[in-house]
Amino acid sequence: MKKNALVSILAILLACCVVMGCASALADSQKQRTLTVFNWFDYIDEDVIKMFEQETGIKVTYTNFTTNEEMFVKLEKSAGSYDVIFPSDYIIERMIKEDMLEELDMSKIPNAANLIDWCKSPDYDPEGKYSVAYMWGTVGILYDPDQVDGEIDSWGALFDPQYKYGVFMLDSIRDSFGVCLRYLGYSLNDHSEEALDAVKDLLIQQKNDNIVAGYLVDETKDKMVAGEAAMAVMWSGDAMYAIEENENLRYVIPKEGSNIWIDGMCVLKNSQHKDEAMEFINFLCRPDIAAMNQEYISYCSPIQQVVDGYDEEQLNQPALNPSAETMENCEFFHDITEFMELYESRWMEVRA
Amino acid sequence: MRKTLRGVYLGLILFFLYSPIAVMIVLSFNASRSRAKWGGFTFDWYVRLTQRSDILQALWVTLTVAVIATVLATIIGTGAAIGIQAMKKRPASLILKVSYLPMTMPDIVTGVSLMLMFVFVNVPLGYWTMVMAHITFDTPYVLFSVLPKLRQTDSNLYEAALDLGCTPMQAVRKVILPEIMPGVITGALLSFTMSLDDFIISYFTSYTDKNLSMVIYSAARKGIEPSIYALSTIMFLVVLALLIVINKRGALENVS
Amino acid sequence: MKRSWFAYPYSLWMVIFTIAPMIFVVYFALTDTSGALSLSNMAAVGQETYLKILWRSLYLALICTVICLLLGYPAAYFLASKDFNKNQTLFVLILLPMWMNFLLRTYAMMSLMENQGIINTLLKAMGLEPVRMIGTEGAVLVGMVYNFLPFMVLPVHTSLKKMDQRVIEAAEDLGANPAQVFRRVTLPLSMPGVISGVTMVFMPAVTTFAISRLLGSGNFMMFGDLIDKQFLELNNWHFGSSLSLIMMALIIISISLLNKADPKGEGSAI
Amino acid sequence: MIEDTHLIELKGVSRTFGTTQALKDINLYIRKREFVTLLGPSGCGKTTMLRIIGGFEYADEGQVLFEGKDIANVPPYKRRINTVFQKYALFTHLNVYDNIAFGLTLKKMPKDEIARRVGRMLRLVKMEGYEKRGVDSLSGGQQQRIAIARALVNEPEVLLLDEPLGALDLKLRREMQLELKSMQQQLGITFIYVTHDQEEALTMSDTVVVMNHGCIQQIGDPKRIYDEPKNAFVADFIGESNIISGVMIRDELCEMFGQEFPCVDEGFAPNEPVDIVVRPEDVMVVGEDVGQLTGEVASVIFKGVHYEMMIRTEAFAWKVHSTTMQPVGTRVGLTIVPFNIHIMHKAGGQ
Repeated sequence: MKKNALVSILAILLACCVVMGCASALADSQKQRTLTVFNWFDYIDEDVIKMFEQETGIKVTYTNFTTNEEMFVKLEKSAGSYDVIFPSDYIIERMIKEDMLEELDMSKIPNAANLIDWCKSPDYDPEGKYSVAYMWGTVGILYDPDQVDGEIDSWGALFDPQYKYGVFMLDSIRDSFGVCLRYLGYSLNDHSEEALDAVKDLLIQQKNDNIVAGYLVDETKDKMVAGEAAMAVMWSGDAMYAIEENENLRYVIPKEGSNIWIDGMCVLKNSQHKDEAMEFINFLCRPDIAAMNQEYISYCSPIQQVVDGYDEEQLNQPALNPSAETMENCEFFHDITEFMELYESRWMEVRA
Repeated sequence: MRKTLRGVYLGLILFFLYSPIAVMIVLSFNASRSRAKWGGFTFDWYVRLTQRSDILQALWVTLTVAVIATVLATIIGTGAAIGIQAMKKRPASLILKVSYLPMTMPDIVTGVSLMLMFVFVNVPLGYWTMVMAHITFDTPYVLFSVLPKLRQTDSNLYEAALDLGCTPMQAVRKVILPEIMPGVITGALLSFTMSLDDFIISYFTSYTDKNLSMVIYSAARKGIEPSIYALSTIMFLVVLALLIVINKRGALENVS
Repeated sequence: MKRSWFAYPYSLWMVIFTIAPMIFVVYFALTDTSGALSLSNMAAVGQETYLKILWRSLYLALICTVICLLLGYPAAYFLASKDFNKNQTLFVLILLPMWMNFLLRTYAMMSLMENQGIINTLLKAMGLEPVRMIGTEGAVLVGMVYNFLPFMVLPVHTSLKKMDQRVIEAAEDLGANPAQVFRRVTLPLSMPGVISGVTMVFMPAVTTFAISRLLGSGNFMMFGDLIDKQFLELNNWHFGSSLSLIMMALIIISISLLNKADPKGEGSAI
Repeated sequence: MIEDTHLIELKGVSRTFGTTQALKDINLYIRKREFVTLLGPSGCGKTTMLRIIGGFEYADEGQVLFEGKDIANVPPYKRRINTVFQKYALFTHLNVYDNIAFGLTLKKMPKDEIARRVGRMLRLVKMEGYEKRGVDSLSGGQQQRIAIARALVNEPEVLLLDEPLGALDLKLRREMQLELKSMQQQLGITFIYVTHDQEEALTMSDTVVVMNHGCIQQIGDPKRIYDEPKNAFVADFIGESNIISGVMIRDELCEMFGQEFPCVDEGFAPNEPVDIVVRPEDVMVVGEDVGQLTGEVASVIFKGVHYEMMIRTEAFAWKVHSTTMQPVGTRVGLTIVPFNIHIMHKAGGQ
């Protein structure tokens, strides 16, 4: 009897599969419009996706990545899987070079006109043909004033041995190297062996001095909120999020200068759903949607109407609205793929 | 006295194994987001769970992948066991040795090797590659749960069925299958559990579609959100239920 | 149609999804990006950086295995002894965590061990100094032991339970006191289970990834993390394959050694 | 031969497992150099009794005395008693030599002394040359011998054997029975032997203890047990018998099927209902007209030495052993001499 029951359970499960298979086949035959979005982890208000699906009837598969490098690998190795992607500036530069991106049909993205000016024609995509900015931000230090001496204004704090296990570094090659390069007075895009060796020594010294609490990416913001460490290298938006959760925390872009970046939205050349993709990009550029996203993920939106809506407190927040001179002191990453091996081998030495 | 000491020791081991789980269950009802203080009892995190589309989507992926993989693995694995039983010693032992591979290889190697192949033959890594990977690691579990049962049955059974006028398919369906059913069901349950639980192989063989484990991995990176505790609590109870069923069948110790 | 044909779909499946992928690993490991045969990636594994990571993995896995053995053997022994062998629930309880998603378990561990986590909160409440656990090697080790302990208990318990109780009585009868019975009879006879347990703990421990990241805060990269990084971050698939090949070789060597030690496969469980 | 000292004595021993009482108030003594067999169907408590003597079980009530001293608190490894286990319980991780030497190495005996004793044992059990073999590679009979050697090498006062021949085939079993008996006589130690095979018990023992349901039914030498079973259970269990419900009319006269039979038993109450046992070989087949009873041959089976016939009389089907065959359907007479009629109290008393 029991045996029969289990057999019938199996049979039911099998039947479910068949039905499911049919259903999906049916859906395909009805030309259900679909779209696969490949975005950073925790980088959109999920409600926005639901709204998009409701408004357009397009079924969105939403999937995410943690670093630009991971995204690039997955794009390259699983061609045809994705439609809309959200790469950062230097990766866009690389993808344009490698002819991976579809030229955008701006007539389908009228809302791109809402972009603030300096985001309309960034130097990685001077004519704005391949990408529309989604968010921008900076890299700085998020710190807990209770756990540090006075105010922090230099990258040097990251290497101060008094902060025992007090510093979270970013597990992201270019960000971690970039921070050090600026601290040592080099350009963010320097790839001379001399500069990179100096960075490597600095990072190894930092590790050996037991300053590093960990090399993490997304988890740092929560850890900072919980007071797990004195400071962390952090992207401005994550810092904003953390500050909203724990008002005590402060974000600073050190005086040595830092990285400013833009994450764009692009459509892949091998995408099967280009129209849907552009529709999605246009949707995200709608001021009300952009505001929702800005609210949710706390990064700086490049949409003019969103910026206009900032209140006093937001305007005074360096993570959201850095001063003009600070921005002047910041630099974009550029594509240096051919030199990445120099970075990687040194990074592995640091991490090993 | 001796029994008490031993009981205390086992108690400590259980404490070690369960205190994190207990903490998790308690925190899933904690109104405060902080894990260090109790903010009152709430079901909010469970409600929130039902609103998280990524988790619901992942749940759907996990369940369907597990079901499809289990059904196919059960069919393929049972057939394999029946076939191997009838083979000569050498080819049989060769197949068995190869079958041990996915069971003994570290998951990461299995995952990476499948990923390499899928990429090489240009298959987009998503739902269906995940299904195929799951079938691959599930099937040996079915095979090794069915084989012992098959060995217990009379080896002349199949011949007897043919002798009495069955076609080979009928012989398998009407005579052998009923005999080995307990093994087949055990294998299917094991497969299902393995599929539900898999992270590493899925992580490498699917880029676009994520199962629960992969979402948990992402979530763990983001930081601790009590709705994940709620999810853990539910999954713990599901596994508990599954395991009770498997254990009732006395399968845990028979699978070798 | 012969009965052995029923195994053909499976055989085909194994060729395509087990053997072929392994061949791809070997192929990638022995070629460079241009597709030409090259040993440079294999040779690169020998660099100090990677040996350091390999060594750390082996050493952490070894300590983890030893701790699991020391904690797990008595547990399995007590569970199989007359005192508790009637208690099936207890046994299931010890095994249950094995079937629970290891990420969830690790996640739970994480919330216990953070600086502001539960253990430290309790310590502070008792007026003691908080201890830094997360981000240390110790935390990674605790996480590994926590995850893999049931994998030791299960096979040891199985082999102890399979043991004929009369053999133990025979030893007592021949004049062995309890300690001698254990050392001269129980332990040697449970060796297959121990070996199987060591395999089931050591193998996944060497290749574990994610645990070191979640509990070690990324401070202690292990071999599994390294492979993950090569494939999904640094896009260096050939080198990643070389690392995987080394891993495969290590495993195959250990398995064949173990097969020698336990030719009948008596200790195998699950 | 057998000394008259009580080497082992059980006094009022009881043991209960859960709700089943395995042993009920057992009183028994075993003399030095005696070959005692505990005989009974499975579940009768004989193995439990052996295990209590060996120290693997304890008695809930009563005492076990060894040379007059209570050994309840002496663990098995300190008792001068060794056991040959049911399925031998050999150590599969050790070879033949190390199995036998196991007990001696524990006593930290010098190596050469161990070698000498093991060699002697191997000779005794006729297994010379097998020292280095793994025990798994031996046949059942060989394993049996090793198990005996492993126990005997420790020169115990008492050897306990728990159905040691159960797994062997009939021919080998017969051989081993004789060998065991001769070993026992040669070594002059006490054997306590558990079996459910009555033939084995009768062949080897000095004393047979018949047990059922945790109680001793009868203690005695084999001949006595066979010829004078104390009750219907013993009669039935030991050899084949015809058991008839009857009445003891007075001394030396009983009644079966309403017919009077002279017998030799005395001391029953007048008209006491009794069980009457007649062995099949004691029923004599005679001419139809001269027998005490008449019947018809219902079946005949050839048993090698004799024929076993079922002879149906009016009220009872008699089992009869005879060297001459009567064809089925023949009407015959049956006669039983008084000496071969065994009268027993109805079951219930001991």
